[in-house]
Amino acid sequence: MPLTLESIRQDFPLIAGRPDLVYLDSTASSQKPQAVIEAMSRFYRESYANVHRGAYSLSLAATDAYEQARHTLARFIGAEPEEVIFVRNTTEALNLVAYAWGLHNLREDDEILLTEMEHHANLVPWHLVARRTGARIKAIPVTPEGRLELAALDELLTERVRVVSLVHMSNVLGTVNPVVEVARRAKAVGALVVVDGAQSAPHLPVDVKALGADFFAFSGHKMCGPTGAGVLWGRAEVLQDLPPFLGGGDMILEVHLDRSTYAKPPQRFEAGTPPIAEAIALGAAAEYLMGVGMERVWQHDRALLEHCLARLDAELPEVRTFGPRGEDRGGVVAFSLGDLHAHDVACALDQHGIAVRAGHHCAQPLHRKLGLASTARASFYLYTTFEEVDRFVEGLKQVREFFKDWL
Amino acid sequence: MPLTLESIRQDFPLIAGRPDLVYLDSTASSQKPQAVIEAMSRFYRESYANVHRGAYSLSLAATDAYEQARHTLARFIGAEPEEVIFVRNTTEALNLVAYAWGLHNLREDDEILLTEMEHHANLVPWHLVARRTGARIKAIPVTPEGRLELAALDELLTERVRVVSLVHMSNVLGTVNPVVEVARRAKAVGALVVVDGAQSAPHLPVDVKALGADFFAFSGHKMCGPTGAGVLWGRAEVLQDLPPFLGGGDMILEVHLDRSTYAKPPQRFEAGTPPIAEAIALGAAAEYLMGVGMERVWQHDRALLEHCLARLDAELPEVRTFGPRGEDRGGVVAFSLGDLHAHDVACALDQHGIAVRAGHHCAQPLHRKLGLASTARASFYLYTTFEEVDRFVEGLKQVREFFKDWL
Amino acid sequence: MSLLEELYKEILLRHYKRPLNFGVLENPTVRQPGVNPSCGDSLELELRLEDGRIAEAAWKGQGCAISMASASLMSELIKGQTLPQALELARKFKAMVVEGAEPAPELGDLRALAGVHKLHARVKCATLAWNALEEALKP
Amino acid sequence: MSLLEELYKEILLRHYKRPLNFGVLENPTVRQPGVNPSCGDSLELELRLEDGRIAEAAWKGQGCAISMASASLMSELIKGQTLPQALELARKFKAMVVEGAEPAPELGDLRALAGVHKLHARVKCATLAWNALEEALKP
Ligand SMILES: Cc1ncc(COP(=O)(O)O)c(C=O)c1O
Ligand SMILES: Cc1ncc(COP(=O)(O)O)c(C=O)c1O
Repeated sequence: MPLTLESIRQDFPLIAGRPDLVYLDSTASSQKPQAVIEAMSRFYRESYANVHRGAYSLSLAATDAYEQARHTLARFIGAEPEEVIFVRNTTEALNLVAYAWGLHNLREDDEILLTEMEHHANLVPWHLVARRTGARIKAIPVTPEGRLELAALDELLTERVRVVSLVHMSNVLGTVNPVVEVARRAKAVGALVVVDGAQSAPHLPVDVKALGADFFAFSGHKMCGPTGAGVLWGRAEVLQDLPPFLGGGDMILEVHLDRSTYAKPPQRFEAGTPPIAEAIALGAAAEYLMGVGMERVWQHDRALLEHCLARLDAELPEVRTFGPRGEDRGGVVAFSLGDLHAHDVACALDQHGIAVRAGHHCAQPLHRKLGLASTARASFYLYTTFEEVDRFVEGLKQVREFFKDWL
Repeated sequence: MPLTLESIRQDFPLIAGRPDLVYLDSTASSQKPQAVIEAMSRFYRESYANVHRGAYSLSLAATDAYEQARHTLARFIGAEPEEVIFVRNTTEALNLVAYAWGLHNLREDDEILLTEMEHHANLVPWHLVARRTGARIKAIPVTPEGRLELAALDELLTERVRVVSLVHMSNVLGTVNPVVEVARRAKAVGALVVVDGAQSAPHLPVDVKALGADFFAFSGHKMCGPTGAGVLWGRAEVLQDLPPFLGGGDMILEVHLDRSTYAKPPQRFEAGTPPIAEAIALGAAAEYLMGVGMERVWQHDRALLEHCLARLDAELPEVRTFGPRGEDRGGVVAFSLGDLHAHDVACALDQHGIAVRAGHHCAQPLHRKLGLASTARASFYLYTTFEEVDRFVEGLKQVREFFKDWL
Repeated sequence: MSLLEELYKEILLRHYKRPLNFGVLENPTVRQPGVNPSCGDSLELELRLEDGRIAEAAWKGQGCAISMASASLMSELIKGQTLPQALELARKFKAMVVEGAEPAPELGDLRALAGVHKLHARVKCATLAWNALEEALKP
Repeated sequence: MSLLEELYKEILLRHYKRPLNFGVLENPTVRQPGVNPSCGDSLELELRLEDGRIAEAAWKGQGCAISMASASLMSELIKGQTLPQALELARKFKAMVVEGAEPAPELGDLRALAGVHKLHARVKCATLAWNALEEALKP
């Protein structure tokens, strides 16, 4: 049976079971296919035990399943299994880098280069580390079209820059940044390159080796996986010398009362009982996405986006959308309707069964730049249909009508 | 229908479905009741969305369920909901305290007081923080019976001690430490009191207010909950002034490119998308345990322990057990068989379908004190039967027979 | 009447378009910021307290229709009230929108916001100004 | 024959009770610790390399029957081998216990450990000494 959009929708119980609902918030978190939900329940029902340290069969089987998931995730992003560290989410992954690498390597007046379109997850960890080390934060500006101002790089990329950390695909603008080029230039001044892949890993084919970065972080829950598990990929040579972040069981070699030595990567960075069932289910999610094909996921997002933008442009002049127009843009539509506040709009859409997010989407600096406290945001994924995009556009028209005196 | 041991066993699919298996490793991680597995699957199938920041009904329902779980966990340990921080596990909880409180408050020559029976999760985070701050680590000794040497406290509890962090119930010895007394004396010198409740929360009634501690950490997966979620409880007054640990979305008030301000507890300590489904399922686990009654869980563990120790003492003189004999001991039996190595013993027991753990159980310093590199460990929980304990004892006899030339 | 119509009434539109007491005071005795971290909306409330009463109130900020209208109506209602009276109004307003309690007559036009209770997502919008008020009046 | 009997053979018992080359060398040229972090077992391997050969080997440590017997047998087998030969033995031993490959005749008595492959949990025990050897011979 060929994979059709309808068959994909049938794979997602919440999507299939709620024809009334138009779920347009996959950028915040995606729905889950039955294969993922079932991988998790089956593990608990049939073969659950803690991993590692177990001398009995059940625990070994659990360990195998957990390590198998690491292999799957490595395959998903073109990495080696030893380079895959299971964490809770993108946020923890970026904190791991900021703390473990940053506290160890940053000195006063060193520079941390971010961008104006970063998610708070790629800002706040650096603030915390900058305050402890005296390092300074700079940011690559965003153009009015919603792209990185690469021309500014020459001036920004001084020898003082020790780390460049940037988002691969913006969760507000949808922009896919030219990471390869930024990484190449950052490497030329000897900077570490960290990529926030929270939106790219779920939505487009990623090959971490080709990116030229040192770290790549993403969350399982945005890519059909469960909450509670994400991945930090680190280049083997960088992980080799990276000091630990969290301390505890399983990340050690020898522990004394007052000192300890640490295991090799990736164990060095997985302290305590990991999210075992979550990692296994995330493996199932990666398998599911590879089954569909990431290129196909990306093309589907792109097609929905173009359809949506075309209709909005043509039929709703009161709607302003943000983000670049072009191939370098994924299926995210942040928008505003006249001067109406995003909350009012999203709430009204919700009354029509259309779920969009409203707020700063954890990107306050970007919103400040856009001159807005918040935007509404519709986002698409492999289970989104053109008909749903149409319902969204029609819904927006009704909202416009409802609020006509307010506009 | 009264709750019988048989009905409890029927609640656990893996236990009910594997009559061949004698699962004696609940101290490493417990099995899960169907109610917990189903709470998680149902959430994904019927009402999944990201929490917070959502202006639509589905996200609000998810947020409500997540916050409801916080209330349930608060009730489980006698705390206020605002004092309950969802983390991955005990390990992360203790790292949170060590980093957020420790990096901020510890100075050179300050002292951190631990005990000789700590799990690595309560050692390594302090090592990391001690190295950064210049603070020093000391430990309360363990007596030959396996209890804390309280007599040493007078000398150890100097004015230099800024924090006392100790395990509530040892995962090797089963000892339930007199936390109330230690906390009272630690408070008298102005020290912060941190309790590792990884084993106590699952196995005995806990009332954090009565303990007199400032922090209490535990893991969901050891108390019938899923992997990927645990709790750090912090006294409201302490949390109020505690700087953040992980930075990112949802823990902030205002974010600028180079600085940020932080939300109130508990949000301040929950950066990024939390383990939503896991927290909800952990709520179901806490409800399940409260339904059975924690006092009953404890008494059941105790009865199994006494039965086990009595038979081992009487019938297997070659077996040496560790840990105190008395009311202050839970259902954990670490043991050795002659000079045989724990791995050989556990592996042989596994051939009889008996799952026990072998190793240092993440307590290398304690094992060094016991003069052993490793022990085997059988541990009990609410679904363990007397018959299983008997099968364990009989299994051990067969292992003794098999290895008679090796002993 | 739909939930939406129940909520977005004429009276709110008026306050949204022409908010009352929008701006700053000449000599405030208290200045209190308020933030709704979930959407980033923020406002700043200024009060001049005299003889245990709120002599003047003003506010500034940006937000959704609900939060702006709520702030506008609140600023008008609390003027002239004693501190205990103002706090009692806050309690009653919150009871209405958070718990769905019967709207108290003293809330006047603010009763138009009773529908917020059913639109759960908006509770934080409606209470933004009131939370700032409670903070401002903390001893 | 049970898996257990297949593994715990007479030959292992002999090496467990009386390990060969247990101790330290007078003048080792390499000293390499090895740890199995999952159980805490550790050993220290000492080698004297001469003219590209392992002239002498000794080890010390504590561990389970499998890891002790494996270390004892290995220390005996590698004596006199060139470095490439020793590494090739390591490869063959690991192929046998990790992947379940047919035991190579060169492994001699170490073939008694073939059963480890089926007792998965013990692979790390059996390879403890061999991992240390590979580390020690790294260029
Ligand atoms: C006493 C004690 N502390 C801490 C831990 C660590 O728990 P986790 O691995 O869930 O973080 C454990 C369990 O392994 C434990 O038994
Ligand atoms: C670009 C980007 N970075 C980071 C994050 C944080 O992800 P998480 O909340 O899973 O840690 C998100 C999602 O919210 C995101 O869109």
